[in-house]
Amino acid sequence: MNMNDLILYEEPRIGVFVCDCGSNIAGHLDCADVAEYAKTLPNVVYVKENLYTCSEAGIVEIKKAIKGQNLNRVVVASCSPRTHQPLFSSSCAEAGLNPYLFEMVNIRDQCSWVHMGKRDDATQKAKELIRMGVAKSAGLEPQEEIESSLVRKVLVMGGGIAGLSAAQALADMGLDIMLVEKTSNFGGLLQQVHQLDTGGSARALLSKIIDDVQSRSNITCYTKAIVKETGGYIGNFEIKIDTQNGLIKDKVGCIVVATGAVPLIPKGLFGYDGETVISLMELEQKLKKDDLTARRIVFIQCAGARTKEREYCSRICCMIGVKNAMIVKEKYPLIDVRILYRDMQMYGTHKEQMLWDARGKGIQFDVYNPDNPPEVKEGKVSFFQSITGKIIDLDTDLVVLSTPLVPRSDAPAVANMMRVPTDQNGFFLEAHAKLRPLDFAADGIFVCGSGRYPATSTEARTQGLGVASRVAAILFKDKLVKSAIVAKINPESCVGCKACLTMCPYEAITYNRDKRICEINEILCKGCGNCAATCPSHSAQLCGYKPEQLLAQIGAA
Amino acid sequence: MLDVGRHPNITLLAYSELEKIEGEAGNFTAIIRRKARFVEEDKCTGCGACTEICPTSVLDLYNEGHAERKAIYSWFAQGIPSTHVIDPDHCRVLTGKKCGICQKKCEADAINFDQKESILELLVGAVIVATGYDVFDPAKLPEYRYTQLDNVITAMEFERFLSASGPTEGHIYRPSDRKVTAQIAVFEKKVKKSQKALDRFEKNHGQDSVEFYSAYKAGSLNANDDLEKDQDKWAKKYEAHLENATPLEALKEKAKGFTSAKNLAFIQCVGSRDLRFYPFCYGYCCMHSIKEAIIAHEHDNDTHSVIFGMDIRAVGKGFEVYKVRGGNNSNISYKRSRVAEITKNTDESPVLIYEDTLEQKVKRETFDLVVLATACEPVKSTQKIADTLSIDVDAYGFFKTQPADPLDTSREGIFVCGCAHSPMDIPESVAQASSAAARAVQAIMKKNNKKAS
Amino acid sequence: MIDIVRQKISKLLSDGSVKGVVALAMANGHVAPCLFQKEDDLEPLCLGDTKKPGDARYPLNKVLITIARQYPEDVFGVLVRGCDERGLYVLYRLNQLEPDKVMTIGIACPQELAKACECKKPYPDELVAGEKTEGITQQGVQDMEDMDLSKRFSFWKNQFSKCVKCYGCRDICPMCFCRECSLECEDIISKGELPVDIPVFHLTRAMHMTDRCIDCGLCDETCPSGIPLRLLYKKTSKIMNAEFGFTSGINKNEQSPLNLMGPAPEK
Amino acid sequence: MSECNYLYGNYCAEKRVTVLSQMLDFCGIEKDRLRARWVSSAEAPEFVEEINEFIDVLKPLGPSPLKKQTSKDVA
Repeated sequence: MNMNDLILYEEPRIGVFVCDCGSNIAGHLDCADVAEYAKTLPNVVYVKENLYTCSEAGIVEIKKAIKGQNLNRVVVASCSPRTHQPLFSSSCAEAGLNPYLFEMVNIRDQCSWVHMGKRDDATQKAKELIRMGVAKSAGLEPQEEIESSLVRKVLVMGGGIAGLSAAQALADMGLDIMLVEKTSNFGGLLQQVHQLDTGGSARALLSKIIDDVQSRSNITCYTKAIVKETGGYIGNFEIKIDTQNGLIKDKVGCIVVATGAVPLIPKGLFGYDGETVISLMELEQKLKKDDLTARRIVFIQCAGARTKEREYCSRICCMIGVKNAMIVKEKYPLIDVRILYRDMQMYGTHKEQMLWDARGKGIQFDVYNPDNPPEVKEGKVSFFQSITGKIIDLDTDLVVLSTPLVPRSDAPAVANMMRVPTDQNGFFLEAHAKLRPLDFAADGIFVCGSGRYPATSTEARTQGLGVASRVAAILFKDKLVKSAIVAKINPESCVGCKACLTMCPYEAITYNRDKRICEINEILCKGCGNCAATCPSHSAQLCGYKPEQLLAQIGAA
Repeated sequence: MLDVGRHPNITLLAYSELEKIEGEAGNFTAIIRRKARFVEEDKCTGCGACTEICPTSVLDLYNEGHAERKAIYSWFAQGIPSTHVIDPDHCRVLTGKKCGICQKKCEADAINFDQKESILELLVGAVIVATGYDVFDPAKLPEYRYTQLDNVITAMEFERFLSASGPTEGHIYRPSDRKVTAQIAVFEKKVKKSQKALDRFEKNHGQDSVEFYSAYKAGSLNANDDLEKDQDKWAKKYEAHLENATPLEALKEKAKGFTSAKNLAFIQCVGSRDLRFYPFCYGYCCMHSIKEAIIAHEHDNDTHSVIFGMDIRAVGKGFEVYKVRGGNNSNISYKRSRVAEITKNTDESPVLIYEDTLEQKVKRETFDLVVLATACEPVKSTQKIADTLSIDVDAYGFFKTQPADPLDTSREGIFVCGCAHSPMDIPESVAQASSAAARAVQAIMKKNNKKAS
Repeated sequence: MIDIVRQKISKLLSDGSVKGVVALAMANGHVAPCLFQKEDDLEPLCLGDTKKPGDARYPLNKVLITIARQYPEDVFGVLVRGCDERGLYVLYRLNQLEPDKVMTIGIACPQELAKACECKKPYPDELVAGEKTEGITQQGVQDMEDMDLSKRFSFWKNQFSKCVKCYGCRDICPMCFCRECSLECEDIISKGELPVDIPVFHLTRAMHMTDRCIDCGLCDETCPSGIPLRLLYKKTSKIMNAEFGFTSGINKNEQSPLNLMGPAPEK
Repeated sequence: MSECNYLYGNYCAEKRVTVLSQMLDFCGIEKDRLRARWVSSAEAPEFVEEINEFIDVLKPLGPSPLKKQTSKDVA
């Protein structure tokens, strides 16, 4: 029997730490009173109020108390476990206490914030929450973290600039890469682009990167190939790729989704006909072929973007519009170029400079109101010019519609296959908009490029490189270590009814034919507890959230 | 921040500067100057007892000067590392006076007034420059009268006002009002003191000061010997008392009308998109202003905000929806305009003069508080850092990179990310930081491979 | 009718398509479940009814589960009524019996019994003997719903307070196969106390039965205190039908909506 | 609804709550005493509003009828 199991037989010795959070908590409830109260709770042997429990000083206090007071359970009443649970539980571990014997009570969000201005109520509720937390903690059991092996190989889906950049960086780090492109050529959307906003030809940039990628011995390139199936889990994904040479099965440790996006074809917008009213991408082709006969060009920005059906700003079309307007103006100085826009989205240093330069080149900019959009009618664009309060008719022989990038039509299928979410616009949804922009919530799967959200070539390249370090942070480790908050099925009482199996959203449960019971893959399990809620006989239970632990908490309410 | 602080592979060297870098990619030697904190890092627990007891107060720059801190302090409460530092310009001991009270108080015995700066030599394979940005000083724009008008503040100051741990605990009190409140406190202290002196006279002579003084002035004082002796002193004290008490009453009267600021104006592109200062757009301030306006509205549902901008640049993921929602749910209006001038009216309220481009009219509009969305400028020491590292600076004053290698500076093995690269928002910074890390690993592995072969 | 059944069983046993048949036997004046394994030993076979239709029924499926667990490779026959067959479908669904290891000998219930049960489908899909009779509409639940709230409350309070916690309802139930039972979980149901927690005890069981109860009525017949348990579970079935269009055991291959991810199916 | 961190958990809960509330009603307990709403951790104001609304519903219903009659619960 190891130390951890011994704890189960010991009388609980609970330490409670009440955090003032400066004035965030103490300003709205009486922390000293709460701490006094905590002392009266069963099994509580030590209580301390801290100014900031999460500060180094606070952590030192916890560690000292675990050792000095021989604590075998720790409860911290402070802020949100989402931000601070890992810190506190790992601090417990550092002091020799199993991290799963830690319980957190949120008296900031749930007391001081929601009962602001009602000091007595907030204090009372904090006491009750702590009583519940203490009751639950007494029943907590030590858990061992789960380890598994790692395959040092990466699948990169999509051979555009983002995917190529990711593959390049990963190859430099010594990992094996499978780069899968659906079409016959690498390069993605950038292949259709004539010149880059930063100058230089898109083709030149692309071929440099593609040549490099294709010359690497540790990158295996597949064109005209589609990832058919992905199974398994972080460190051990099992994949099937449909290639020109038949089906390939392999194992990879991580997956990078760089499947990109496509420009909206503006059917039904502003009289789009592909000839006198064209899209930006079609203009790129015309410029590439040097086949521009128009004398007067009007660009209309936000064609199909920032509307009811497509609420987002596509980030890059203002820049592409201005870039092309400038190329037109440089090549054919006599062409009259106007840009009708809602907000010129030329963020950053270089793009704003383009806007200054474009004005300098004689390109005219006019604001239009989305409630009163420009009208395109046979050789004429009319719009309401708010600065003069007049309707202006522009003679024009070419209208260019700046359309947004939209998710690829097969994005939902990819999302479905990988079991990763998309946002309301159909772009892949990252784990956290600000703090984890390149990660999916599912472990071991990452996203970069325009499949995530429209990005310039530079941004897509940056993201591709960024993903490489996210992958490296996983695959450079010796093994995978995962939280022990997973479900377990008691093989003694399981009757193999498979109810849990159908309920598991992560496909972490399988049926063992020989033993006639259901079993859980702990690496795939995310600890959602669906199985535990479904199991008719309490055989499936979530570690740290067992019925007796939760009921003790409820009982103390 | 905590994760970084606790990561076994990360050594934090706060309060340190890079002096010199030698060698080449994969094999740099960095000379780092560790400044003297006068607090021993391995002893300090960050408990803050020293700060509590320190007698010297200094304006707190973390709170944009709207609050005070002590001469021994940590930059902000949850900072990492939590090791405190002594401000050598203000500490009594370090400026040659007598004190040392923190040293006596510190249980960890961490205070060391004799600490000297030290030099550290580090072998590194790659360098990532993430030195961030400075905030533009809007006082350079004469037309917005920043610093002359109390109720014109920067977005960063407003951010501190909105913070529950900030100088106003999240309430949006106007700086002009706070000034008055502070004055009241000063007068009250004085008045309390002089009242005490008057009380003594009143008790001794059984007479009210007002009565006494009017009789004294009128020369109708019915004085006995005792009073005769005291009367001049008493009168003088009373006059001194009035000098404070009269303005105190007036200020108190004025303060009765104070409420929190409910009518807010946000002015975009202050110092940016402006050829006098910075031509570029720094990309995040439209969203920042919208966020502040939404939070202000959350704090007080009566708040109304107007955001004055040339374009509202909501280019990031989910930003446009956020902007529209701000307009619909948080009482925010967006006005396409560049504000020409700010003046004030009698109650210190700022008055904006601008052309409403939709109505083609010049308007004057009064607000409770104006927030300037100030530009992000390259850090002042950019050139110095560039010289130390021998890397180039671009036309805008940020570290130079190439579009095809967006993280690489002009020197191999040195990378840049975040606002040191160019102005950008949080998601972009985070993504870029990951990329810079990848580039650094690439550089080191490349070097190792070469060595091996 | 019994002769047809006997013939059928005899045939199954003689051609070796089953290892044995779970049915009922009459011995010493009592009806009891019996595993028939020899074709010439079918004399005591009976269909259960002695004095009136439905007065001697047993959860033969439950017996079958026990046997099948012991002999997972063998095929067994079982005598089924409409409700028993529904029960089998649910047990297939919940992986307690394997369809290809079970052969049914289906008999239809007489109209009288169907009426007493308010049975929706008093005959099995695979009928060997007897005449199909009409399903009966469920009036009991409706009558209960028509009462006002406080009446319902006092009705059930009185009923539940009669409970002696004998667990008979669970033990007889052919749908109860768990090795550990929530009704014995001390954190939910306090031990050794009467009356049982009202309504926790019976509602806990009802919630566990929602997508399983096949309305055989054995619980009702078994309850020594005469609590109308069947009425309670009939209500769960009615909700499942109204909300999700699901009737437990009616379709052989239908999954319970409670065991499917995602939103409730469109009605 | 489709924003559950664990993908489908809330749908499953919703289905069970549907059944339970009707069963409570069948047993003579007001179904308004049970309420399930989905509020994310980022929606504090919505949560407060929900709880206040729930309180407004509960108050007129009075104490639980079970409480009155089972002395055990009161103690």
